[in-house]
Amino acid sequence: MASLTMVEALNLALHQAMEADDRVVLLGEDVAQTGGVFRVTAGLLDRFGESRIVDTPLAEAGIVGSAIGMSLYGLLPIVEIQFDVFVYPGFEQIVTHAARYAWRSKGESPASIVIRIPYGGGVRAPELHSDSPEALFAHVPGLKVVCPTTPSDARDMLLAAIEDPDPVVFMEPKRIYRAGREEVSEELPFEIGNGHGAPAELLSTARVAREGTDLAIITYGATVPLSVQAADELASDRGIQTKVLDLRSLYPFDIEAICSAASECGRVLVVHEAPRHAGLGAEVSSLIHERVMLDLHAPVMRVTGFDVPFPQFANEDDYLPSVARIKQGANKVLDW
Amino acid sequence: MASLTMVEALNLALHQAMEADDRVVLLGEDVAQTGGVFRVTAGLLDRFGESRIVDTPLAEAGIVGSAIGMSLYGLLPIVEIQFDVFVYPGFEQIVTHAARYAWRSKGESPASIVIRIPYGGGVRAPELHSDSPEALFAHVPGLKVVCPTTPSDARDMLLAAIEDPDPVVFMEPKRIYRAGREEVSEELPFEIGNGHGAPAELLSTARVAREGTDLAIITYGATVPLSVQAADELASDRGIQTKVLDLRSLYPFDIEAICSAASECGRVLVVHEAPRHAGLGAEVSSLIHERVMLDLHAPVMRVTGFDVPFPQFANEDDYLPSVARIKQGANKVLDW
Amino acid sequence: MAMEIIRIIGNGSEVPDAPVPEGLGGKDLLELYRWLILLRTFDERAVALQRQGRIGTYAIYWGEEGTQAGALYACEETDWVFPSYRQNSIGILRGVNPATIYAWWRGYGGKLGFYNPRDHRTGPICVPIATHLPHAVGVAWAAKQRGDSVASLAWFGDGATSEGDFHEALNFASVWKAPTVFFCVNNQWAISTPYHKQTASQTIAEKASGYNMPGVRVDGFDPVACWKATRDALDRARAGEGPTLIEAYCYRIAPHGTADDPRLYRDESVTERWRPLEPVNRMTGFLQRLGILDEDKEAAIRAEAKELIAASVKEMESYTQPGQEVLFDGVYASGRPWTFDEGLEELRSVERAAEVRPVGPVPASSEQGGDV
Amino acid sequence: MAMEIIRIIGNGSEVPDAPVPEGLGGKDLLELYRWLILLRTFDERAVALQRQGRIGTYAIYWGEEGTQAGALYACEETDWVFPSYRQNSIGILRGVNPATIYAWWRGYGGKLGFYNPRDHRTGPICVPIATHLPHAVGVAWAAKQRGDSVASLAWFGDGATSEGDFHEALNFASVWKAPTVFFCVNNQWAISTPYHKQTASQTIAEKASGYNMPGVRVDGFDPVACWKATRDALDRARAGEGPTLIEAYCYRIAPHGTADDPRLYRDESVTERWRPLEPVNRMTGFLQRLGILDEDKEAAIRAEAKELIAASVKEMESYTQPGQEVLFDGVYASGRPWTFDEGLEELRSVERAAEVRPVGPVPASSEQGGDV
Ligand SMILES: Cc1ncc(C[n+]2csc(CCOP(=O)(O)OP(=O)(O)O)c2C)c(N)n1
Ligand SMILES: Cc1ncc(C[n+]2csc(CCOP(=O)(O)OP(=O)(O)O)c2C)c(N)n1
Ligand SMILES: [Mg+2]
Ligand SMILES: [Mg+2]
Repeated sequence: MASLTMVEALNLALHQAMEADDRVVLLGEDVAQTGGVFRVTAGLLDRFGESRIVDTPLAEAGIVGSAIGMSLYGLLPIVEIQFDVFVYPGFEQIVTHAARYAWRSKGESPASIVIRIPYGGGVRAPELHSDSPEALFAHVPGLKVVCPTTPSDARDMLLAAIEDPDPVVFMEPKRIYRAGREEVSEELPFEIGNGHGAPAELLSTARVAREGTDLAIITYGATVPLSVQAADELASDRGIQTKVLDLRSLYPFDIEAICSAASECGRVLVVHEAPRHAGLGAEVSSLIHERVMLDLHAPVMRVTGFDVPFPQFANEDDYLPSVARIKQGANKVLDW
Repeated sequence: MASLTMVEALNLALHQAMEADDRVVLLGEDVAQTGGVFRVTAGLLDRFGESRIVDTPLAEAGIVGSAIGMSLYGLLPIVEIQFDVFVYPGFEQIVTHAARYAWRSKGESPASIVIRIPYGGGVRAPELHSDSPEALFAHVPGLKVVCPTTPSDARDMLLAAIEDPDPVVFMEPKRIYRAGREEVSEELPFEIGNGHGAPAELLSTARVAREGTDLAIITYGATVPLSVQAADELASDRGIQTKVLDLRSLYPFDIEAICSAASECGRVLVVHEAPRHAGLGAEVSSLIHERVMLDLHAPVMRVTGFDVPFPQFANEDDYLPSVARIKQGANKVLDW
Repeated sequence: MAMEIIRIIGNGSEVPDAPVPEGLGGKDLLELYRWLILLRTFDERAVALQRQGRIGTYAIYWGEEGTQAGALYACEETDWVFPSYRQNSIGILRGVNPATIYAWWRGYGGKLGFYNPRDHRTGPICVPIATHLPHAVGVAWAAKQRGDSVASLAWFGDGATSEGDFHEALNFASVWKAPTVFFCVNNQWAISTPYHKQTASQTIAEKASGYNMPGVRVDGFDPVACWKATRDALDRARAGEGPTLIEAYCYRIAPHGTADDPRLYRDESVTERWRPLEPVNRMTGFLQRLGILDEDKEAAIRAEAKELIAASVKEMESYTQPGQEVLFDGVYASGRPWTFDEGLEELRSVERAAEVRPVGPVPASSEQGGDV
Repeated sequence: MAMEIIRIIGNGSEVPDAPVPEGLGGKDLLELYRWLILLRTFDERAVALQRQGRIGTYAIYWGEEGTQAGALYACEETDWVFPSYRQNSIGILRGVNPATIYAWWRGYGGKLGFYNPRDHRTGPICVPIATHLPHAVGVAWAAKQRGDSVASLAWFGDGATSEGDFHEALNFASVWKAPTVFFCVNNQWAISTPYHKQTASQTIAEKASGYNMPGVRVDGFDPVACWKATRDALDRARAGEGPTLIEAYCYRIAPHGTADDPRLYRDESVTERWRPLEPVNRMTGFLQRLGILDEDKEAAIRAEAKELIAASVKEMESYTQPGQEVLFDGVYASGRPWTFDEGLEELRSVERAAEVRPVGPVPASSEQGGDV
């Protein structure tokens, strides 16, 4: 056990995966020599050498596309996208190829790649370094999209994503990167490279971040800790017990966890940082209404980013769902 | 008045816009000499010459990106994307530039471009010629996303999109291209090039495609006529009066039309061809529940494409929402 | 920049044949010929099937068989190749059942219309232009990383050189010295767009210079020259010297696809001037002059191909339309998410429209949006 | 491929100065000098502001002033220029208020942090690498289409040449013979990635050949040479001969940005060998040798720049953090959708966290993800 930040936990996972399975390779901009602009890949070059970790030319379609080729040949490539939106030049490769190679080959030659994307706001970064594009990927069939929120989850889910035969878009909320530490076991969560893949639940189940029965806040990524804080304040403010569900998997959703949280609490608030229109909150909301509307005492409501470009950073706190906005949303649902 | 298919109506709009305003230019793959693979741009080269309509090199980022530059200089470029998914190599230009130029210039230098995208299935086309990517654009702040369903709307909305100072993603359901004719007025729906822009309602309001009070089907694009047919059958099958709302604008939504249809009918089915997860149906559903849940007699339900790659075309009818599936969905909502 | 065009096969009169390149014996030449005939037979039959409404829109490659068979014959079996839609049937020279390719064009998916690239070291038929080039680079990098003497090759058109992915792939390959051959079939047209609207460079081959990579030009209607250029490039690749860009200069004699009408955009009398240069006749004459091929042998090869293709068509037509579950098959290698079960349930609960729908004849006009 | 590097300014000893290029009078040289000093002053002050936590992460251009001022001085006022983040303050030479640029780096949007590109024929600061190049091509095409004698110029780095957009832009420009100058600042680094991992070509300039476009190399630390190369390219462009690729060869003396620590990836003693070549001292010596500049004049120019920049900083610091409504300002030129009204209402109904939050000093380490 070691007390790790999310960055350190991801780094641990990469070390462990590369150690355990020599098919694992890593490529991206500035990942090798400096260990990545966020230092997630630090130390890997010294340990595994240039044939396993590659500083690529500056071209995201080339990076994702060549990773797909490597995977076809039998490697297990991990791609690092430097910041959220810089994935867009590689979007075509992800949507028309990574997402479709399995289907196009009768399920026999999936693009077994992991695309790591540090994303989201709250780090006082210049334009186009703070976006939340996860819904774009979750809408594309053939991808798995996941997002860890704690250091332990980051470690275990990254290992599972690497081991998973399907392409996984791995969203890393950069606001959480160094926000806190957690004890992370150094033991592997499952046996790597034995051909059995990772336990399915690591990439498909939600996590209860806080227990409660009066209200469910369903969220993921950097708004999970904020929602927990809001829940704590709701408890002391007005004695409300709020369950916080950390989705973890953005496609597929953990439909049982979502519906049972909704049924149990009868009141649901969905929170995310991405813009609202056609965001993942809409999907959560629709699913709940479709399935368990009769268990609800109020409509599912949403607190999200606005339908505007992510602002210049001096105003990012206005854009980002805050504890105050989450509480206001919760109160609306509670008092409906 | 002339009886026109949607392709002809679009062609008429392009002729009229280029005639009325010499800032309008058109660029894309195979648009000039052959008039486009769908012949939407036929005749324009003869009429307006190579300095107004350009067969570009085969590169979508280059096409969208140079259109943005042209617009900065004061032109009004229209881009034709040859088929749905071929927009992805230009995705980065659309998301980080077209959508943000206005915002980035205090609203003073918007990217005044129209991106025409023939999209959707039902035309027995090979892989990657049948997709419905509209939700990806609708989720991106700074764009307007519209989709006409009738020849008249196609004509009027394209003129409005060209005239609108903001970037408009103009989705053209190719299944409707030649599916039927309609009388289209040759008179301009508004005065072009007078600096006042197009009447806002042309790009922001829904259209009632069929009146009814028992059930509302909310949809857009190629599923509109199918929904109307389903509605007709519901009337004769079981005497149900179904309103069909054609959204037309996919961002922003016509929230009043959506909510009043929901309130009036109390029962709502949302239909679209795109995959379900984080599709636009989810947004419609969430908005209705959030706002008028008390007026509902049943949860809003969805009939959509599945969360799979658009199938090879021999099975596309299995993928596409059919009249039978729409009716089944409607019956579920009605009998809930 | 003037660049020599590699050509082996003459025209039987003024232009003499060059010597047969080393490494290509009589048996090889005949096998290569067999491949050409097989590709030609497949293609002509496909066009007929489309006209009869038995398959959908089809991308014709008539005339480009030499760029395909010649290049492939230069590859080792362990090398990987990546076709675009234009080389759609290349897999049949590597063990893919031709019926599978016909089924693909008939709109069948799943086990009927797809093959497993790994079984044949042949990429899937690539539809989005130039996007398969980075895949070839990735395979080559991986092979090199594993210490395998394996190279990769990707075919693409003149139009493809305009896409960013072309550039990124060439750049990655040259920086990585990846054993890749970029094989550009410059047929001078991208649908209706002529070469001079596609690029300002006089040749495609000279585009290699920006990557410090050799670029060579070869007569794309000469299968032996295509073999030679590819073999040299592969030798270089395997020797660790990195990638090569090959430009196979030819002409798109056929329409872009069965839904395309070239009269809308080009002078078809020019096309007719190129037609006699097509590779099958050229190769037939060449082999005859070499004394390797006589009429009987030729007839036997043609008959064999005809039979094989006829059997494949029959097989394809014996397939029944895949069931609804094919929508959900193989989307994920790791298993099916719950959304798939619900989707299938929804599908099964309504009556299916029609058991098998004929594709329906598609008129030979670009009005139907017949690009691929 | 060996290619000559255009250089005008010598080193004051063994390397002699070349004659001042035609078209550049004494007044011009002094004005160019003023521009260099202004850029330098802006940059040095920006770094200081960042260290003090008064602006956020900042992309330093120390040493690259010649590539900016030299190229811009060659432009007519009606030409359009497109900067990347590295040329972030280029607009101040075209009438943009320096306070606006500082405010941008402070994280201010709306009217405080943005300028209108049309007012200054200067593109917005472009963050995604190479993506502004097609915009320059579009402007050039449009100008040509309108019959205006207007050209465009875009700056970008060596790393940018790897992106597909670089390729597509050069290809479009050459096919269209668009009056565009592609100005590549080859500072040999893209964050931590050295030139040889970026491309296999010996020079950036030779990449032009694939587009049938001239490529020239110029000493990027020599502002006069940058002027000369750009002026020649613009003359060509305006004469209807199409685009040019210029490679300004230099070295990134500063870290990539204020959050970057180059010691993690390069030998900083090499950097120190390049430092003396930086353009401001070079130009000072050059003008002194020409007898155009004396110490008083230099001091006056520096003082003027200092004053201007100090005033701008003061102005920037007089700005108050934009209100919440700035989120919704100018997103659409045509008006605000209803979603914005609801958003603002939601925002206004909760207490705002803090009136003005200091940016907070950012440690000089790449640990904070300090790329731009
Ligand atoms: C990314 C992308 N954009 C557009 C298309 C539509 N399209 C199909 S084939 C084609 C022309 C291709 O020309 P070329 O590369 O020369 O190959 P050829 O067809 O001549 O073999 C176009 C534009 C596509 N398939 N993919
Ligand atoms: C599309 C995209 N990918 C990645 C980045 C992150 N990034 C910012 S600067 C940079 C290096 C750029 O190097 P170069 O083009 O040489 O310009 P320089 O910084 O040297 O001026 C990278 C990778 C980005 N801004 N945009
Ligand atoms: Mg071609
Ligand atoms: Mg650089």
